[in-house]
Amino acid sequence: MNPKLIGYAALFVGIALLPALGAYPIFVMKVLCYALFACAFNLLVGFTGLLSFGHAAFLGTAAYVCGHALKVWGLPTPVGLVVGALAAAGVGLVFGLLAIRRSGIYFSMITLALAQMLYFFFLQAPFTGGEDGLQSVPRGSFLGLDLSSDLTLYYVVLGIFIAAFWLIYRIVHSPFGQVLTSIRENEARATSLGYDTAHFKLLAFVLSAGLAGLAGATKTLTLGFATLTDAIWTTSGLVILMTLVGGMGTLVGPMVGALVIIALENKIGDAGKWLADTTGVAWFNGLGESVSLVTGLIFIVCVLAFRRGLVGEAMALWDKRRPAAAR
Amino acid sequence: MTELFGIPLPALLGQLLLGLVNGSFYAMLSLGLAVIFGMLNIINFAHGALYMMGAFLAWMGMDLLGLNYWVMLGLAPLLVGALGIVIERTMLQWLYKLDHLYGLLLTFGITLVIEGVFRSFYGVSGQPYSVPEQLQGATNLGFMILPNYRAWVVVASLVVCLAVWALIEKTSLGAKLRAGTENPKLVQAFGINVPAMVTLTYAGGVALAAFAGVLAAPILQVSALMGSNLIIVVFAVVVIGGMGSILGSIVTGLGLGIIEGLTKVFYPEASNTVVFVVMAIVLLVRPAGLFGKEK
Amino acid sequence: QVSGDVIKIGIITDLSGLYADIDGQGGVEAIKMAIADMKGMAAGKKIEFLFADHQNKADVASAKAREWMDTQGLDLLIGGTNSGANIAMAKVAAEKKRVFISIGAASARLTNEDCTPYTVHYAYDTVALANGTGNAVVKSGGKSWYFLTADYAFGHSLQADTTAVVQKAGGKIVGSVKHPLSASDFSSFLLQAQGSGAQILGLANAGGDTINSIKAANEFGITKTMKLAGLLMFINDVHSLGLKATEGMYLTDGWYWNQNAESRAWSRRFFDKMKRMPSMLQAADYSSVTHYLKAVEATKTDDADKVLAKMKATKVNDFFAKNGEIGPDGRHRYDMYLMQVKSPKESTEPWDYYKVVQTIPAAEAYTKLADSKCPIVKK
Amino acid sequence: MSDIILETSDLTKEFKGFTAVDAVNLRVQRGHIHALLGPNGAGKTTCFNLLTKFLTPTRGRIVFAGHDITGETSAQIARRGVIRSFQISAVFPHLTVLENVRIGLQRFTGTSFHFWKGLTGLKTLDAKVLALLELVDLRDMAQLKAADLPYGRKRALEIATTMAMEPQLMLLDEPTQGMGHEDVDRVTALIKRVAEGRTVLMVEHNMKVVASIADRITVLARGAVLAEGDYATVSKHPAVLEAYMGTEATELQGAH
Amino acid sequence: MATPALEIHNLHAWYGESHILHGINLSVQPGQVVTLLGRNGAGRTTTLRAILGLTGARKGSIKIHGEEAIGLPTHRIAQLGIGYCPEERGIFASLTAEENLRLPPPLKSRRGKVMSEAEIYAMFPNLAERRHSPGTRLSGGEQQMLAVARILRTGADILLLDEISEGLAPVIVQALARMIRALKAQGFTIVMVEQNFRFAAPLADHFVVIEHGEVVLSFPAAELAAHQAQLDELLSV
Ligand SMILES: Nc1ncnc2c1ncn2[C@@H]1O[C@H](COP(=O)(O)OP(=O)(O)OP(=O)(O)O)[C@@H](O)[C@H]1O
Ligand SMILES: Nc1ncnc2c1ncn2[C@@H]1O[C@H](COP(=O)(O)OP(=O)(O)OP(=O)(O)O)[C@@H](O)[C@H]1O
Ligand SMILES: [Mg+2]
Ligand SMILES: [Mg+2]
Repeated sequence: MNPKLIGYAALFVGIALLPALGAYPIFVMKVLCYALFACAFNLLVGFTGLLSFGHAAFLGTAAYVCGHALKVWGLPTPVGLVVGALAAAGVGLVFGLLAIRRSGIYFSMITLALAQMLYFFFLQAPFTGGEDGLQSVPRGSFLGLDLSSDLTLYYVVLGIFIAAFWLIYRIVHSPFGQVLTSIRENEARATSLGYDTAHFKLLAFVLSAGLAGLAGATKTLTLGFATLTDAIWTTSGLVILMTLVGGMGTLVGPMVGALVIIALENKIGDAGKWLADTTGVAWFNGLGESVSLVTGLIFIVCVLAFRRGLVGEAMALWDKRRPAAAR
Repeated sequence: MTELFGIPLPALLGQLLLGLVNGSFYAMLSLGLAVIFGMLNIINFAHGALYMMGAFLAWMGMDLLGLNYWVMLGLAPLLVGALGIVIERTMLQWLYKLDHLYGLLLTFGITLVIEGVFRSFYGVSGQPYSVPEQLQGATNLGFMILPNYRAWVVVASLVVCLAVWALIEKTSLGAKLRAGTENPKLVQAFGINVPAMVTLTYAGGVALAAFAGVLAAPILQVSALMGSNLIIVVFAVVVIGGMGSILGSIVTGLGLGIIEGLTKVFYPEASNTVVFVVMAIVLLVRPAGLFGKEK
Repeated sequence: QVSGDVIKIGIITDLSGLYADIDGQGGVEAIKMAIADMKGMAAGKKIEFLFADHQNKADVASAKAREWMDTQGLDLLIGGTNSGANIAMAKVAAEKKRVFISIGAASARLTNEDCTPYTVHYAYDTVALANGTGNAVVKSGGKSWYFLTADYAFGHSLQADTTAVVQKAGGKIVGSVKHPLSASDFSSFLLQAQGSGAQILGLANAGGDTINSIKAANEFGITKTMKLAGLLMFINDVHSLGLKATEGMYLTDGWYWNQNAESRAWSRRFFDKMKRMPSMLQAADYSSVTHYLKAVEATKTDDADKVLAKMKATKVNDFFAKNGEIGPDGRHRYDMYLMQVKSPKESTEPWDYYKVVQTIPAAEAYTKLADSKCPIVKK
Repeated sequence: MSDIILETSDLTKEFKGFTAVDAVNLRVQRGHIHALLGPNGAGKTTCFNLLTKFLTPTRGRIVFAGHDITGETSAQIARRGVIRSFQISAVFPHLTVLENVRIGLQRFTGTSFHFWKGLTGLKTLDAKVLALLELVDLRDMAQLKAADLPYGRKRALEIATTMAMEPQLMLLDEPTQGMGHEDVDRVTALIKRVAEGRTVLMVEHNMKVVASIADRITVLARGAVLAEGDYATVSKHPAVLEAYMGTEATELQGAH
Repeated sequence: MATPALEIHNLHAWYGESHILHGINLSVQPGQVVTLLGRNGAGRTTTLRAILGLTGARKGSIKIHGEEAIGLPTHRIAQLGIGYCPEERGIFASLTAEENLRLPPPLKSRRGKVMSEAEIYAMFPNLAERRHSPGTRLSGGEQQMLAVARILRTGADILLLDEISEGLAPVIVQALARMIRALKAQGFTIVMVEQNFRFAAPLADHFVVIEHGEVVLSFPAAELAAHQAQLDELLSV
């Protein structure tokens, strides 16, 4: 078997064991949702070179649609998730049709503009509950499993994540993925070989949107609500950061990035307190209110020193050492 | 009374004029952004934070040193420009050859740090700063009463915008700057001190932001977060105008101010969103923005 | 019986964003003061304290709340600012059966549609603000109103609540304009308001938006023809605008540091730590935690149901509230005050900004129990 | 005479008032190696871009194998069997040499949109790819990244990829530019070999190459056709001598 | 003997970790035309780039009109009187042809002749016609002309020309040959890298053959016949 696959399998078994090792399941689930979001985003940017600045629109759409489907329509949980993801893919199709022929920064900007318009819609539409959000979405049950237990939900979410990750892996290593790579490397050449590059990019865009939607729907299920935060542009920025911090164009990078960023958001206060307690420097206590400051410093360091992202840098190090050893 | 779409004409004129005032802010800020992007190939996300710093410096000058508005209007851009030199020398200079993304990310990080520092010292609710004495009061234009200070803002920013435009489009300095972004080594091989030029360009661009910040201090809340709302709009202006196009950012800035002003009358809820609608339409029709050159 | 042999209190609030000044670090400090004043003990057990920044994201808030309850055995959760975050936290607390006291949320939903047996809404809400300012202003002659409203749920409910109050008091609404959150400039909206010919401009917005509206209103001379009524203003907003810009404005507040000797004494202690005077929310942080701890002390347990029953049975009597009562819907009903901002001449010291014009009795300030949309209230 | 595979009529491209290609009527006969010559800036590359729709003609019609392709997209034209190379080498740098060629072949399998399939299906193409690589002496380098190839080998790889598409008409833009002598000779021989059974339209400055393999030559100058004919005719054409080859043409040819 | 215009002693240069130049020695007298010959990848371009400090690390000595240049930043080296025409032409896309032409500022040490724009356009009429189009919209050949043209008006007296005849039509190549003769007559010092030996042969005063980053042969034009055999062996397969 492929050693890479063994690696992934080990990784997922590790994640499956986390709750038993004392990790807090809801936190890990949240990381998984964002990790999936980042992986979906990375599918687009890392493998087609299209940098979307509007991916929150897909996360948000699916979050609201899934939440509404479960809470108001009372659909079964799996159906709600699928409906959410499909809605996101549909929005992705519309965005894609409009944006796909633009390139570089203009592509980013048009996706941003469309996402902002959708955000405005969410803000105005009554079913989203404005800034208070769509609250108390029921978890229901998944194929007979009662999801009210955090642990059950944990394994369902992990299952969804693994399935989605497998799909992404498949896409990257498929005939379609090959064409995508060639488009990223040299679009004119790919065209001259007879590929309608716009169609390929569109499909990649829709797939990425759908998977981002799946992440959003799963997140709604996990946390029990959807809010405007899911759809706002800073969330689109967040996923870019996750991908970059972890390593763009690597499969595992976005997962690591999501972990780092979410942990930063949730745990920095605790870290500060721990530092203050162990070092006796009271200043660290203030770290909790300086999340953005610390995040800012991390980005600066990342850009200046770890440009390929954590995973990207690690892989580069590995590559550098291996041939030396082989020689 | 003459009406247009149910709004009395004079009132509409008044709204247009107000739109122009806001537009001149957009123009000046997006101008700095466009200069920096055009010359350094960096999307300077920190522009909003440096604008905020300009406003804050004005307040600090008043509060700590008793320096008045006019002194700070000159001093704040210099100080922020100096900070710009430090930022460029220590960080940005390593990024020119990379994808735009990295510049964006780094300057985003810088934004978070600057805002974080100001917030932890001064909180978020803002500092009082009043209109300088010479410009207090308002002038009755017949169709509306225009505060003198707003009139001054329009004049000052238009003059600055035109001066910068002329400097870049009409002098050989501009040509050197543009060439420098494409192939700095070669330009340097022609005997031009590119690194110094680039540093000064960045300093100049952010000084413009600080200038706008001082202009804004008397009319907007001087607070640590005042730049973060603006940056994305200004950024959109630059894109609509055509990335790096100086003229484009000036014209779009003013135009957008007016469109936004009209939106505030006809569909006020959407006045923060209209910029994105305009951006989407423009990019669909003209892929490289209004004044951008297609590749 | 105290779970885990320790009383755990946590606050989740905005420590870094838009609302960080009105609660934020100051709120954290206020709770520390409350704990210190109990000598760090209640019912013979140690009190521990946690705080976290929700960055105005409901998901961060609820995830943190859930985590604290699951892994730290949190007994009392204090919700700082941001209604969305508070509603999300309230759901978690109800699910986990822990006491949740919301301090900074404006939304009256917390004790209506979204009420739970475990939620206490301790400070103001939009209904109280509307009742206070709306009534008082109409009574003092401000009959015709125009609203400048933030296009957000809290803005809408503030406007709706105020409208009801104004109309009931015999005033009328001439018009309104909704502006997006964090609008770039308010002059255009203000001009529209001025064109309406209304006497009163009701500012149904908050924070930076309110500040920028007032700045522009002064600049355009609108304050000469209309009176401004800030529907959701905190002392920090007045501080950042300066008295010159705000002089004469009416606003409703649940508490003012300079209202009496007791509040002054506490506030001076707070000032020594934070270098600014406390807002209503920060005082409420102290008061609510103290009220909770006293109930624990009295019941000798940290069991949420028992403590809550005790809290609801005991009146709040301290420097923050007199004869305050927590109803079955979770609403803490206490007297609110209509304030008027002093002129620079009247102000005798820094932060001396308000004069109390009128006391709005608890019974009138809030949604009447009979009108509550809270399903757990037996009618 | 009868078998014209490509015919343009009145083909014109204007850039903001500047006419880069001016009413060109080009007729390429099936089976020929047809060379497009002309001074720098004559519009040769632009012509290629028009033929493959990388640029949209301002005026004129393009007929390929009896079909009017003027309105089709680049990809459609490519699928008709018109495959081009680029003046500046165009490979997929981070793919291996093998993958570079396979990308082309993959199109025929009809699986290119199959994102749910693995790569095993494509492995069946490898034998064919290796045979093609053999032809251009790249077989040993099949597993190298294209970026790591020397320049001349990259051009060879490009030709191999083009050939993999079984084109009816190959458009080669300066295939020998920037190569050393050995590579030039190799590539010339290669073109001659692959041209059997198909048609080649090529731009080339190296007169030695042109003289040795071109069946027919069209000379462009300032966007318009200046002369047409075989090498002997064209090289003596006075206008061509003046505009392109210059008076020292005989001295310079073969100097490369 | 006068101070050489350019004197290189034991020059080493690296691109990253790869060591490309292994001790080049070269001396060019004012007014001389020197041609660097060699196979593809021998290091001729690198030599020119190393003079200007455009490579990675470098070591040794480069004296320009007697002044040591090895430690100077690129723009200071250029100011000593160097005009560089790179192999890849280096035309700026965001500048029009005319702006490209006007880009290099007059050097401080203006030893060489300063050509006026009119003279330049007379020499390259194509450029006059296309002066307002963006630089990279010019055809390959036009770009090459522009790249040469723009260093003729700065007052640089040492011209480093990298494969200027590459990809050009024969007429243009002939025009370039005439131009180089004219420049030489006007006293310019020229270092050319050429693949096209026929082009270079009649122009050069001195030939230098580089192989694997070292000078393997160096002789004046007068001895060309004597070295022909050796040359053939070094340059062809
Ligand atoms: N940027 C670079 N990074 C690493 N190696 C390089 C770089 N540029 C050139 N080289 C290597 O340096 C060596 C010398 O290259 P150089 O360009 O000087 O050769 P040349 O003699 O000018 O040949 P050519 O005919 O190809 O122009 C070659 O082996 C080349 O691969
Ligand atoms: N996109 C464009 N916009 C404007 N002008 C262009 C564009 N593309 C090419 N041109 C101009 O059209 C003319 C023809 O260019 P083209 O590249 O076709 O020449 P060429 O014959 O291939 O020359 P070379 O042999 O030098 O490559 C040139 O003058 C060039 O400047
Ligand atoms: Mg060409
Ligand atoms: Mg070379």
